[in-house]
Amino acid sequence: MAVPRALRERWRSQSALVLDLVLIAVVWQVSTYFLPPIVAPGLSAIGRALLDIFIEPDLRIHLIYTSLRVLVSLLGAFIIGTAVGLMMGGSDWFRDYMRPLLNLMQGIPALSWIVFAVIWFTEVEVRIAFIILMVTIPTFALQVDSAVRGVNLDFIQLAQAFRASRMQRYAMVLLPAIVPAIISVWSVNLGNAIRVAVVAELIGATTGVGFQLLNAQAVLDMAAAIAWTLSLVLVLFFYQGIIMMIERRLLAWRPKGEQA
Amino acid sequence: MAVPRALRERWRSQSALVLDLVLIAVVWQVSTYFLPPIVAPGLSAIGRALLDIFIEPDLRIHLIYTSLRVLVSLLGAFIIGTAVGLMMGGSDWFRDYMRPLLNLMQGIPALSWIVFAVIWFTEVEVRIAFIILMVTIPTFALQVDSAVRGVNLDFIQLAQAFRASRMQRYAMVLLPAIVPAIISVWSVNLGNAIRVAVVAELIGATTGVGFQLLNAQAVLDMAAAIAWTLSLVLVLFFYQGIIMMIERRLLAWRPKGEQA
Amino acid sequence: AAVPLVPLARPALAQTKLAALDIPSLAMPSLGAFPSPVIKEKGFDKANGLDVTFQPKAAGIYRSDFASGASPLGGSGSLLIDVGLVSEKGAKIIYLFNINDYWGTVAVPGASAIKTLKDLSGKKLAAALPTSNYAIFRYFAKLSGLDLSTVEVMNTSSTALVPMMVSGRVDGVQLWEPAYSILASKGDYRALDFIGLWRESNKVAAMPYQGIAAHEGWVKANPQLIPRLYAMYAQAADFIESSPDEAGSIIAKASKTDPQTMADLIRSKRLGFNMYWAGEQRAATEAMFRAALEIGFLKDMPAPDVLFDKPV
Amino acid sequence: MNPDLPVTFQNVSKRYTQRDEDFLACRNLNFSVAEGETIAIVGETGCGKSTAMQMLLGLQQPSEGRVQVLGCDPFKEFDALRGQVGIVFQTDRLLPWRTASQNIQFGLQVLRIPKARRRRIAGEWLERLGLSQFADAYPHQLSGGMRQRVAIARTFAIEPRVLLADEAFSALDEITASVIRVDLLRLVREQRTTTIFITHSVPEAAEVAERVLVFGRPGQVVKEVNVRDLSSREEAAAEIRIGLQMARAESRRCETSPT
Amino acid sequence: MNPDLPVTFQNVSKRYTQRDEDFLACRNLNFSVAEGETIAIVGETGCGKSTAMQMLLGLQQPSEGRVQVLGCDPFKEFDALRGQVGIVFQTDRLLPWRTASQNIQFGLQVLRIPKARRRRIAGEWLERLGLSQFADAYPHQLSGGMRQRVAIARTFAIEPRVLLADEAFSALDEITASVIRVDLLRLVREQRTTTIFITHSVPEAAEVAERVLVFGRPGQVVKEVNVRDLSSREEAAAEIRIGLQMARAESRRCETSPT
Ligand SMILES: Nc1ncnc2c1ncn2[C@@H]1O[C@H](COP(=O)(O)OP(=O)(O)OP(=O)(O)O)[C@@H](O)[C@H]1O
Ligand SMILES: Nc1ncnc2c1ncn2[C@@H]1O[C@H](COP(=O)(O)OP(=O)(O)OP(=O)(O)O)[C@@H](O)[C@H]1O
Ligand SMILES: [Mg+2]
Ligand SMILES: [Mg+2]
Repeated sequence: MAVPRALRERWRSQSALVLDLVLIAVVWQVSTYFLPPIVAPGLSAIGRALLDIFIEPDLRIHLIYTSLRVLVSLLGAFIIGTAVGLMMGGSDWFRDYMRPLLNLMQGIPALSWIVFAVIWFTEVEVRIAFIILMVTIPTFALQVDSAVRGVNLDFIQLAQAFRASRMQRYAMVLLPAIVPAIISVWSVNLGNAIRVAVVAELIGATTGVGFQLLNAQAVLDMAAAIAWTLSLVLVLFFYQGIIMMIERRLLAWRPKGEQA
Repeated sequence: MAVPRALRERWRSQSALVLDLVLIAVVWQVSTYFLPPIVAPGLSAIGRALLDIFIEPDLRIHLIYTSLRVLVSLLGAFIIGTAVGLMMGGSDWFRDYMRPLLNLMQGIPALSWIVFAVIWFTEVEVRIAFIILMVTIPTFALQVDSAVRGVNLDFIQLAQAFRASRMQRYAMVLLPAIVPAIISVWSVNLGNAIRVAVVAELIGATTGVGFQLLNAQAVLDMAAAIAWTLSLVLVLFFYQGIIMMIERRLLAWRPKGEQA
Repeated sequence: AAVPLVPLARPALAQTKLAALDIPSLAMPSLGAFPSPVIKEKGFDKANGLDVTFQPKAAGIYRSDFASGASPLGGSGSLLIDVGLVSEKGAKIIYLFNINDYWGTVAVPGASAIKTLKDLSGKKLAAALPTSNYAIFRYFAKLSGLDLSTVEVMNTSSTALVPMMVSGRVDGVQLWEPAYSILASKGDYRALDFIGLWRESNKVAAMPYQGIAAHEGWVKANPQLIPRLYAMYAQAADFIESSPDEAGSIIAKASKTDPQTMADLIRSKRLGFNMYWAGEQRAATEAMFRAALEIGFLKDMPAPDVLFDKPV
Repeated sequence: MNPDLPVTFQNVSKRYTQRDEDFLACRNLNFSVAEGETIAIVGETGCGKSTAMQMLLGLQQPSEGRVQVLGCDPFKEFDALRGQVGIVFQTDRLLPWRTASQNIQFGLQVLRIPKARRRRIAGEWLERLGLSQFADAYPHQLSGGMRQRVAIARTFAIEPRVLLADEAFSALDEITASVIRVDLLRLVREQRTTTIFITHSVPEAAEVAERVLVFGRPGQVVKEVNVRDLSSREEAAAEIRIGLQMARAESRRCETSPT
Repeated sequence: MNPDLPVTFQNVSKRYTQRDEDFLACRNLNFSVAEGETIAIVGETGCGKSTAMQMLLGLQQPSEGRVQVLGCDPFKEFDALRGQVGIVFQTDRLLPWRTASQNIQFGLQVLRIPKARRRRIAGEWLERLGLSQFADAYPHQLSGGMRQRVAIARTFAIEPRVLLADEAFSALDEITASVIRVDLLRLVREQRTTTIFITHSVPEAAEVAERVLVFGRPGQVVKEVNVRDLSSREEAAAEIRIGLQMARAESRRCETSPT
């Protein structure tokens, strides 16, 4: 029967997650016995701080801010990056001009983007979005480009043989063919975006997890610092869950490999 | 004739790079007229500072340190990440356990890794390597996993039909099949590694571009700050060039698509 | 005060073996890092029977390493954070002696209409919120009757403070040294003066801010080193104050800044060099702790024994 | 040659680059197909049959000479032939993310046929080819032969004026192949579709075509067999075999004969 | 059934899951092949021929029943058959990153044959199949037929004791196919290789096999034609055709007949 099987798989991966978390918690708790309590607070202190983040509206708002910043910027980066990547995949000429620019962007650390953001923009949210965009667009664009170039030539010729217009070629062949690559670059960039959002939030923002995290570190409140970090991990899990749902839906056509 | 064609292509991409750089320089120079000179130094000041980095042994050493840190850590992350990714691709069970851990690692910002690095390690170089590894391993592992799952089942069955051992299956089918994915994740991770190396170098290291960059920013020497940033971009270009050389070599078998 | 320079090699000490010592400190161009290059350049460590290796660290790392005891001695110890906060968390930290008193300001453009802290109301202020310098500034804001909730405060990483001001994104910036001097050397900016309020309301002259702190274990284990450390820093502080040009160029070289700016900064006294044993200024120290309690930076009054008394 | 004919090849040559060396796939290829005519092209493997079709489709540009399809240059006037030319490839080329029914609708979607009509047409084709119960199966769930049938339906669904079939039946079992072949020929004749079959089966060529072109290597017409002028299919097959032997003997450049 | 025979299928059934529904690909399949015997399996498209071969190869596990190859269970004792069983698939499955020569060496490499010997064997096979000048060409630079020949060489190069050919010749032109077929049959007989041809070409089955199994749908033996007992190939072909008609008539579950 099919339903139990799908259920069984989902159950297995859920229980794996729980087991992972338990494992990490145990390792942490054990390590606290060997480390001074100032830098390695116990699980209960961390747990309390984490709970606070979710129940106190004053704290929760920071998490919401950061989540939204990540989401909106990432969607923007996705649209821009995918468009650029598709164009690069479609034209050697464009690719030659874009690749160095994207590589250049990749080489610039967030520390430097921060200064440029301050110089060029006044609006806090714009600055944060700018920094996240600068860091995540190259990844989207380069991966999409490489995926487009990996699409089976047979399928492209098929579309050409049927005289599909350029738009149709993209919509009916290229985009569906690169969906797996797009999904995997989303998971990569999600991490990137969260990481850089935290740094970006150090300029101008008095909201957001980045600010709270730095604050907690500055006043040596390690339990809070770890709790804020975990709250980011939870945000990532949440988004990752959405990505996996979309993956299950869009990649349902993939044959299930029996073994590799 | 083939040689002129290859040469022509290389020439075109070289000239594109030069044109890109000229374009950026012009845009920058123009923008300096609208910004106070303290924050937007002219091209000549930046050029002089950049030259200094390469000719003064005292400064050059920082660039060399950072480059080596990035290279060594990235190689380590590649080996670990690829091994984990291959195992994930080969076993649903292992994948279920690793994916949450890798996602968790992705959600932890460098700011927090720094704290953990400080708690767990005392050696500066170890701390830096640890942070770079934590940020780049998940990307390698997740991408390799997704690439392995995308390998044509026909080829895997072929290897099975010939009764290739597990090792042979990896060496003769899976690894060659995922080379394109590996190359593209290298280019992504190169940027990640450089970015995070700069942050990691703020902890305890008095060598490295990260330290110099922060210093230059702190004393408001914007020309130097930009020059250090550019030096990182050059490091990235250098490594990217090596990756492209390897790509040309390993992917020579790919048909050249005429248009997408 | 022109203190006579100590001869570089005192015969009595030169014969005994130098005591090797690692001193973590904040990295240049931070205030706590100013004496380091001078000590090494002029050999003040060797002159006191010490062979010091300074370990510059970023603030976050410096704090964690010190708090966890990974480094038992702190060469840029902040009274409020490294002593007050860490003690609050149960570690036994001793503030040995003070080196610099507090100095902080709000810099505004020369032509700005802002003359006093109260004028900041309704304006945009850039500041590095998670620093002790800003924490103490909050106390001054309160003293001068400025309600910070009426100010649009923008948290800014310390490296972006000056770009924020220079590119005209804010009306003022909360700063310390040497950032302020560098800013002032590159444009027309002036500092709002509010430090005087301290003396008026607390009736104490000193305003302890940062110096040398250590874990209790280290203090117990190394009583003989503490006076030598004090002497070493005292000589460095004297040298810096008495020879601003020479000290300025040493510091400038170490921090890649302009020697003239550094020399001017030393002459301006804004570095606040003020050396005393922690126990010698209990009233001032307690006033500082009280201020921190008032603004909610500390939750409890640290025990009196966190302050080290002058060894006899 | 008459430029009004739906398909004409005039002195067409095609060079590929293989490992930095030139490789001649077609040399001086000349032929044409009349309106509503059904021809077959036979030739040994690697002789350039598929290459000729690629040029006919406008997917490759001739290195020399001129190709005309329905009065257009298929490479340069690419869009002019939309919906006019159909092809069934040697391999199925089903899009793995589309079900059988969605794959059949591919060409109709390119022509912007409304969804409901598209579905109906695909349903009809699935039924005609005995695949109704596999409408929602993905390609990897179908056997090789079933996949090829879906590919055939995909092309016929757009009712092209010129139809190419590049070894379209080689993956089908004999009975299914002949049933589909008959079905297809009926359709082709009803609608007077100009049709080119590429095949390596001599009986198939003799059965389906009014005229058979035997290709030599590199791609060129070595012999033309006019099936209508001959008394029987068997005679045509014999003629074609003679042509293939000639081509084999002539092909000097490539040493293909097994030792 | 005699368990000493190199290949035996005993009451084998195989179920797939298609869109969350069970699909029966083989039902109660029984047959065996004797040492050195050459048999052919024919059957209409989708009847489970390839599925039976996947079970024989140990790539799929039977849902019920038992498959034995050279005394082993091919699924459970997977490694025991290394170098013993060879297959030519329906599609070429050439690794795109290997040249023709390197693709031929694939199986030899699995068996850890030294490099020099591997090269020599590949060279011999390239020559035998008339592909010497394409030794260093990548698959995408070869025509469909040339690719299939490389795939054939890859399998024969390991000289297996049991050989499967799943429509191995369907992509070849008639002449090349018959030349290779003759060559292959010679080899198979010389070395007394136990061979199973899967084909949809009735003449091919009649020509190559000593015994022909006609498969019905879902996979089962509907008729067995013993070619040696009959007077001529033509008679064998006629018998096979009768079997196919029977199978067609019987297959109720799937409505495959074109309307
Ligand atoms: N993209 C390409 N690049 C280089 N050479 C090619 C390319 N495509 C085909 N060739 C070469 O051109 C020749 C003709 O190939 P083509 O595919 O047209 O043959 P074919 O007649 O269709 O053969 P088959 O019957 O086996 O399909 C072959 O020798 C092949 O190696
Ligand atoms: N992996 C799979 N999952 C689900 N169904 C499958 C799978 N593989 C094959 N089938 C189904 O099993 C049946 C038999 O397929 P098989 O490939 O064995 O046929 P075949 O006899 O080889 O046909 P052909 O002559 O067309 O190659 C088909 O109906 C097909 O839809
Ligand atoms: Mg072909
Ligand atoms: Mg099959």
